Amino acid sequence: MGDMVALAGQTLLSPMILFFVLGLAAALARSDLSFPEAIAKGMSLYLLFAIGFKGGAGVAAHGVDAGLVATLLAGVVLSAALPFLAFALLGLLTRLSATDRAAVAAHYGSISIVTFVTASAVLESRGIPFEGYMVAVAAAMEAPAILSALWLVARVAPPGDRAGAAEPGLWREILLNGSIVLLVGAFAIGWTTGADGLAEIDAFITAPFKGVLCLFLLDMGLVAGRGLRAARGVLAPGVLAFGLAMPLLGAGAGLATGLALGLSAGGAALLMVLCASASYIAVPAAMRVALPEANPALYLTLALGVTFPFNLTLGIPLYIGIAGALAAGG
Amino acid sequence: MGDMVALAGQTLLSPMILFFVLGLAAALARSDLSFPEAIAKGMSLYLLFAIGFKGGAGVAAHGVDAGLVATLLAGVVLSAALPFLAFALLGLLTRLSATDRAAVAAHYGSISIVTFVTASAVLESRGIPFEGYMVAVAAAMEAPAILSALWLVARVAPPGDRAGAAEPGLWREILLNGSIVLLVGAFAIGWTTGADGLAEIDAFITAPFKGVLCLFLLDMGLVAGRGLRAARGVLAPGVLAFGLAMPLLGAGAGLATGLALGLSAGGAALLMVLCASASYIAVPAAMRVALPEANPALYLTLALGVTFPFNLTLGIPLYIGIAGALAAGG
Amino acid sequence: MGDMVALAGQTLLSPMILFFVLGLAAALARSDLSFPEAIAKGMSLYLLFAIGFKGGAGVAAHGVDAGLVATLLAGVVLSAALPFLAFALLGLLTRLSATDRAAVAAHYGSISIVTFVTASAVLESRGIPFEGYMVAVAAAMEAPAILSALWLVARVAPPGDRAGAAEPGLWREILLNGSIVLLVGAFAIGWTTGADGLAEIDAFITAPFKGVLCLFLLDMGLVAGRGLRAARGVLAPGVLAFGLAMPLLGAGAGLATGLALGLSAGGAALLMVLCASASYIAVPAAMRVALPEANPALYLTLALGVTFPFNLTLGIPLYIGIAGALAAGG
Amino acid sequence: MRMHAAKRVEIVIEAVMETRLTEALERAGVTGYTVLPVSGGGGRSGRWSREGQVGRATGMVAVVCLVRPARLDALLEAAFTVVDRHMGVVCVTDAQVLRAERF
Amino acid sequence: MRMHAAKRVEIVIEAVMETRLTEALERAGVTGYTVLPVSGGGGRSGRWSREGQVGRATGMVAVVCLVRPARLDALLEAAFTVVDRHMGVVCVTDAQVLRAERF
Amino acid sequence: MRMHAAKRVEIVIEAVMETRLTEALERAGVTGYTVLPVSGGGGRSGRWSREGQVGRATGMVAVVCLVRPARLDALLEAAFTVVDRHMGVVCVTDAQVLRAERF
Ligand SMILES: Nc1ncnc2c1ncn2[C@@H]1O[C@H](COP(=O)(O)O)[C@@H](O)[C@H]1O
Ligand SMILES: Nc1ncnc2c1ncn2[C@@H]1O[C@H](COP(=O)(O)O)[C@@H](O)[C@H]1O
Ligand SMILES: Nc1ncnc2c1ncn2[C@@H]1O[C@H](COP(=O)(O)O)[C@@H](O)[C@H]1O
Ligand code: NA
Ligand code: NA
Ligand code: NA
Repeated sequence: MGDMVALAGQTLLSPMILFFVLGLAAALARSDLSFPEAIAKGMSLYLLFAIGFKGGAGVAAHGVDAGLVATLLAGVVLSAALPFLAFALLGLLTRLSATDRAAVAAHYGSISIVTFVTASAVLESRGIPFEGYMVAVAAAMEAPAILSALWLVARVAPPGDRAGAAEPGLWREILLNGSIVLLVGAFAIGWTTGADGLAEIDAFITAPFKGVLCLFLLDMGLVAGRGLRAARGVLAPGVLAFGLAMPLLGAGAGLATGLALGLSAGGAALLMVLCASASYIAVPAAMRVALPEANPALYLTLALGVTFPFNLTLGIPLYIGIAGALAAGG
Repeated sequence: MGDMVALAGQTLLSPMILFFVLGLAAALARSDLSFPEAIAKGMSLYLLFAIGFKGGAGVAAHGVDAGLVATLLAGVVLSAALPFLAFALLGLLTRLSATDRAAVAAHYGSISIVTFVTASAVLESRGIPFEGYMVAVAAAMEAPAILSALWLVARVAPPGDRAGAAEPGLWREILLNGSIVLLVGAFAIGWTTGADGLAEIDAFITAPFKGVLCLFLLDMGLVAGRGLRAARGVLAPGVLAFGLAMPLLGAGAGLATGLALGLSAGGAALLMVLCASASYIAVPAAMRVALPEANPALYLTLALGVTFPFNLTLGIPLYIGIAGALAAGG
Repeated sequence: MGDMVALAGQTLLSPMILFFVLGLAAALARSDLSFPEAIAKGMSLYLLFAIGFKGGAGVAAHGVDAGLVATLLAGVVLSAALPFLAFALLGLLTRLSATDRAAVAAHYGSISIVTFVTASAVLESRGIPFEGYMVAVAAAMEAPAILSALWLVARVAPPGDRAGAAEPGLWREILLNGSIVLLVGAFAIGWTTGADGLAEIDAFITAPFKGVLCLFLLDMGLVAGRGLRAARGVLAPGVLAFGLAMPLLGAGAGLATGLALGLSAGGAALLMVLCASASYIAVPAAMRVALPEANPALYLTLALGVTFPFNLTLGIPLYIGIAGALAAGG
Repeated sequence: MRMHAAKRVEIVIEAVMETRLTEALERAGVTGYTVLPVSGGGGRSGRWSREGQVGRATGMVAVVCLVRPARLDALLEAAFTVVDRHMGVVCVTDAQVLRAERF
Repeated sequence: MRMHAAKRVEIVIEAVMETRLTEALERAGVTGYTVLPVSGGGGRSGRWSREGQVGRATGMVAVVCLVRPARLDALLEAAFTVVDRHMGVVCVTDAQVLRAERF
Repeated sequence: MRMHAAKRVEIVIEAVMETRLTEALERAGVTGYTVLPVSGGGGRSGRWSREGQVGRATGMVAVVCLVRPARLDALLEAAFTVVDRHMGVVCVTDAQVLRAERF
């Protein structure tokens, strides 16, 4: 327990988290500090590229563990199942429409790759190893939640709100969305080229990684803070409670699964992070197309303004601490 | 021969080429993966800056070889002469208008700096040295081809299509275009500041170079793939045949010249690459001003959609293999 | 004296200054070399992030010197006082309106962070140490000059030109402007996380720093050259004379203060640089809001087209040389 | 200069819908359109800005089409099917164009 | 398609004044506006371009508002107080909009 | 607010021709213009998009000029000499402007 608090303190005082907090504070104080959209997108492409490649190179180095397929499948099931939990919880805590609840649920079943990247950087800083294929699990968990949410809508939403799910091209857009293609592609190339490939580009993807992540989290803090300021109105107490409770429930599901699969402490922590985090890039875009009636201020503010900061500051050290205490080799 | 196949295999499996292929595939599958224009331009500025500076520092380190001036001149002559070959070949293989043939010919006399950069990165990975001044040769080969093409147009095209060649400011734009100024400027600064200068910025231009190149080639793959998809219509069989045959003819001319000049195996391979590659940045811009009647979909698709992928995947290993077998010290 | 000339020569031949000169020359020759706005802004964010963090980590490493508070206060006083000197000098040398003089004066009391960054990179290359907290002094010197200028305007300008100073939100904008928040925030985080934090992101903020600075100065050269070309008209001889004399006067004030405070040679040189340099990012934006009647072509051309190149090429080696000869440990 | 009457249609729509809109316009026989980036805005769903954003979910674009007056209705109908359930505005202005053979 | 008369107001103004302008518009009861980036321009104070710039001091933006004709005067008055002492132009065009309930 | 009649001319042209166009406009006595970036489009020569592009060859820009009606013809003639052999469209709308002394 004392260890966990110390670890939490260490994590909170890492430059990554402090830059996120700086961004949040600057936005709330209405500073005009801002990153051009192109730079923000460029950094996110770099992070996906690097994390995907390193994951693949890790699998090449340690061989394919029997766990890969099992964990992938478990990830898909979790992503598909968590929206039902989220939908029910929203029903208990809030008075949102069924369409809004389904849209929010899709975000929480899916994952936030930035939270994942930050957690893996924290693990590396602490010297805690994890399975390289967790990156593939992250990719696999992006889309299933959307399917569940659309199924929910088709069951419970007013008929006018359902048309979008049949939108032509929607599924190609979701499955081939840029982040997934880059993450999975880099993973595959890292795996294929292995140690040789890594040696060629290591200096680009490893040494500067955490520095780029600091800058990126600064921007995410700015975006989250600005979003919070603009959309305070949507944060009724029940909605806020959901944004804090749901990651803990998700993390619990992830922990149970990670222990059942026999993942390492690092791997289990990452699975908790994936389940606890909520998408704010891929899923919102899909929801705008498929469920335009759902309120974007609601799901973006929850995912980016509430759950993301919660996970970054308190969630990650908590999940790492718990996984370290309970998982194999922990 | 067996060596060449092995080398080709190695090159094809390098991360750089695989990321290019990933981009090509993603674009053909209509993924929305994309790079902001500013990031693409930023990466290309970085690559020009780094390759120019390293070339200059290389010349400072190894002294000015008698070959520099001879190779520069040979490059200028090749760039000016190859458009005539291309123009004639297009006459044989296609039914394009004289204006279109001249415009395409300008691209193939000129060079693709990205192909050059990739080839030099492959040489470095394989530990094959090359003359640092090849970067200056690349810069010198950009413009002469445009002159030849405009001369061709003035001879054979309908009068209405000729006005642009006399466009005021055109020559300043071509000779002082951004890529040339950056490449030549960085080369000159690298030469002037030598080992001291290199020591100051080495960590920026050497270690991360291949990683940036991977990301850049991913984007080039996306752009090439999207261009191919949009402009399939212009690729009649004769046109396609030209896009594959012309680089081989160019490479042959480059090889003969490289051997005659006594270049190292690496230098000869790079001269082959320069002659085999087709411009898709500077020359298209010049052609839009000077020959607006020529069809941009035609020359962009050929240079970027056909010849560029051909050179990156098959051409480079082929040229390096042949030059290695035939050139001095090879 | 001979030493100073040699040092000046060395500095002038450093890649950073040569790339700046390349940019200046390219712009004056009307090359179309240019950086996307997003890339320029991204590089400036990187430089502020890195210099702020390193400054903070430096303070953490060497402890808080009694000089920190004294130097901060001295910086604030210099920034507030220099505009009066500038305003008077402009009155002697030019026939500008009081509003224009006040606007120009604000720029020269404030600082150019890029000049500061370049000077500290030159010091590092020469192995001359300086106080890490100079970065905080730079941040503290941004705003006071604006206050003095607005006070001057309220005293001497025609009534119609005064409204802007009372513009709501202006002071929040100035004090929380993006550069200050990033610089001070990174400084604070560097200080808090100390050696551990530095170890995490060192590879991103230290090794590539000078290379990024080269690229950034190339762009600044382009912007300065383009500005000069567009606004030659505003550069009457008296105005030009001011742009060259004022940095020397400012540097003199900085030197006297630095010696009085007992700063190291490096620290005194940086204080000279801060006093000698003129803002061209934060202050122009504030002047557009507060003094829209002042002519932006005038103050931007002076700060960016005259004083900035002067400081980069001649000023920095001069200030370092003099500080080295006179300051403690020099 | 010989000018020809035309309609200038400007559609501000979510970035995620851009391709769907331009494809619908093409199907409706529109021969040309120009897409302008939008850096921010405000409306009933609040203010937004593109700064620092990574995703496409909250951005918008402006699509400008010049068409012969006779084609306006077909264009609006096509645009409406896409815009209908989405944020965004559609605005039509009378205009004159050079080189009418292009429309 | 059922169209409704509206006014299209386009204001080109310095980037530093963007927030002040949009806040004034909101206070004047304007319910929506769209901000377009501007990459360069020329006027009495010379030419400028956004390339390579770092700061906001010299850039401009274009703000487009669609309003009911009856609201035009309030809008222009609000805009004028902000634009008055600053660079920039204000241009009004007659337009027709779909979905008038939004304005 | 006192408004003055003006013409709003919008020219979408290849980015490589931007400087040539604005110089021609200045020679024709146009005192101001604003350049907007264009992120994509479609026309007879196909669709294009700025994403991931490095060069200027395929991009376009939109140049907007407000002029007094009397100056319209001189402007169009100047524009036409540049646009003539090139891709692009020219569109003129009736407008009203504030602060007519600026045009
Ligand atoms: N009256 C208007 N004039 C111009 N743009 C508008 C207007 N109303 C809405 N918009 C644009 O459409 C977006 C969505 O509007 P809304 O659906 O009202 O939130 C806004 O962010 C603006 O970019
Ligand atoms: N007649 C005009 N038409 C279009 N834009 C203009 C016009 N006049 C000025 N502008 C824009 O307003 C900015 C400032 O104009 P000025 O105050 O005349 O220097 C210019 O850089 C243009 O972007
Ligand atoms: N009818 C139109 N309306 C708006 N923009 C157009 C139109 N036609 C062409 N354009 C623009 O002009 C570019 C070149 O057109 P084109 O020469 O027809 O290929 C297109 O990519 C569009 O950006
Ligand atoms: Na989740
Ligand atoms: Na060639
Ligand atoms: Na100063």
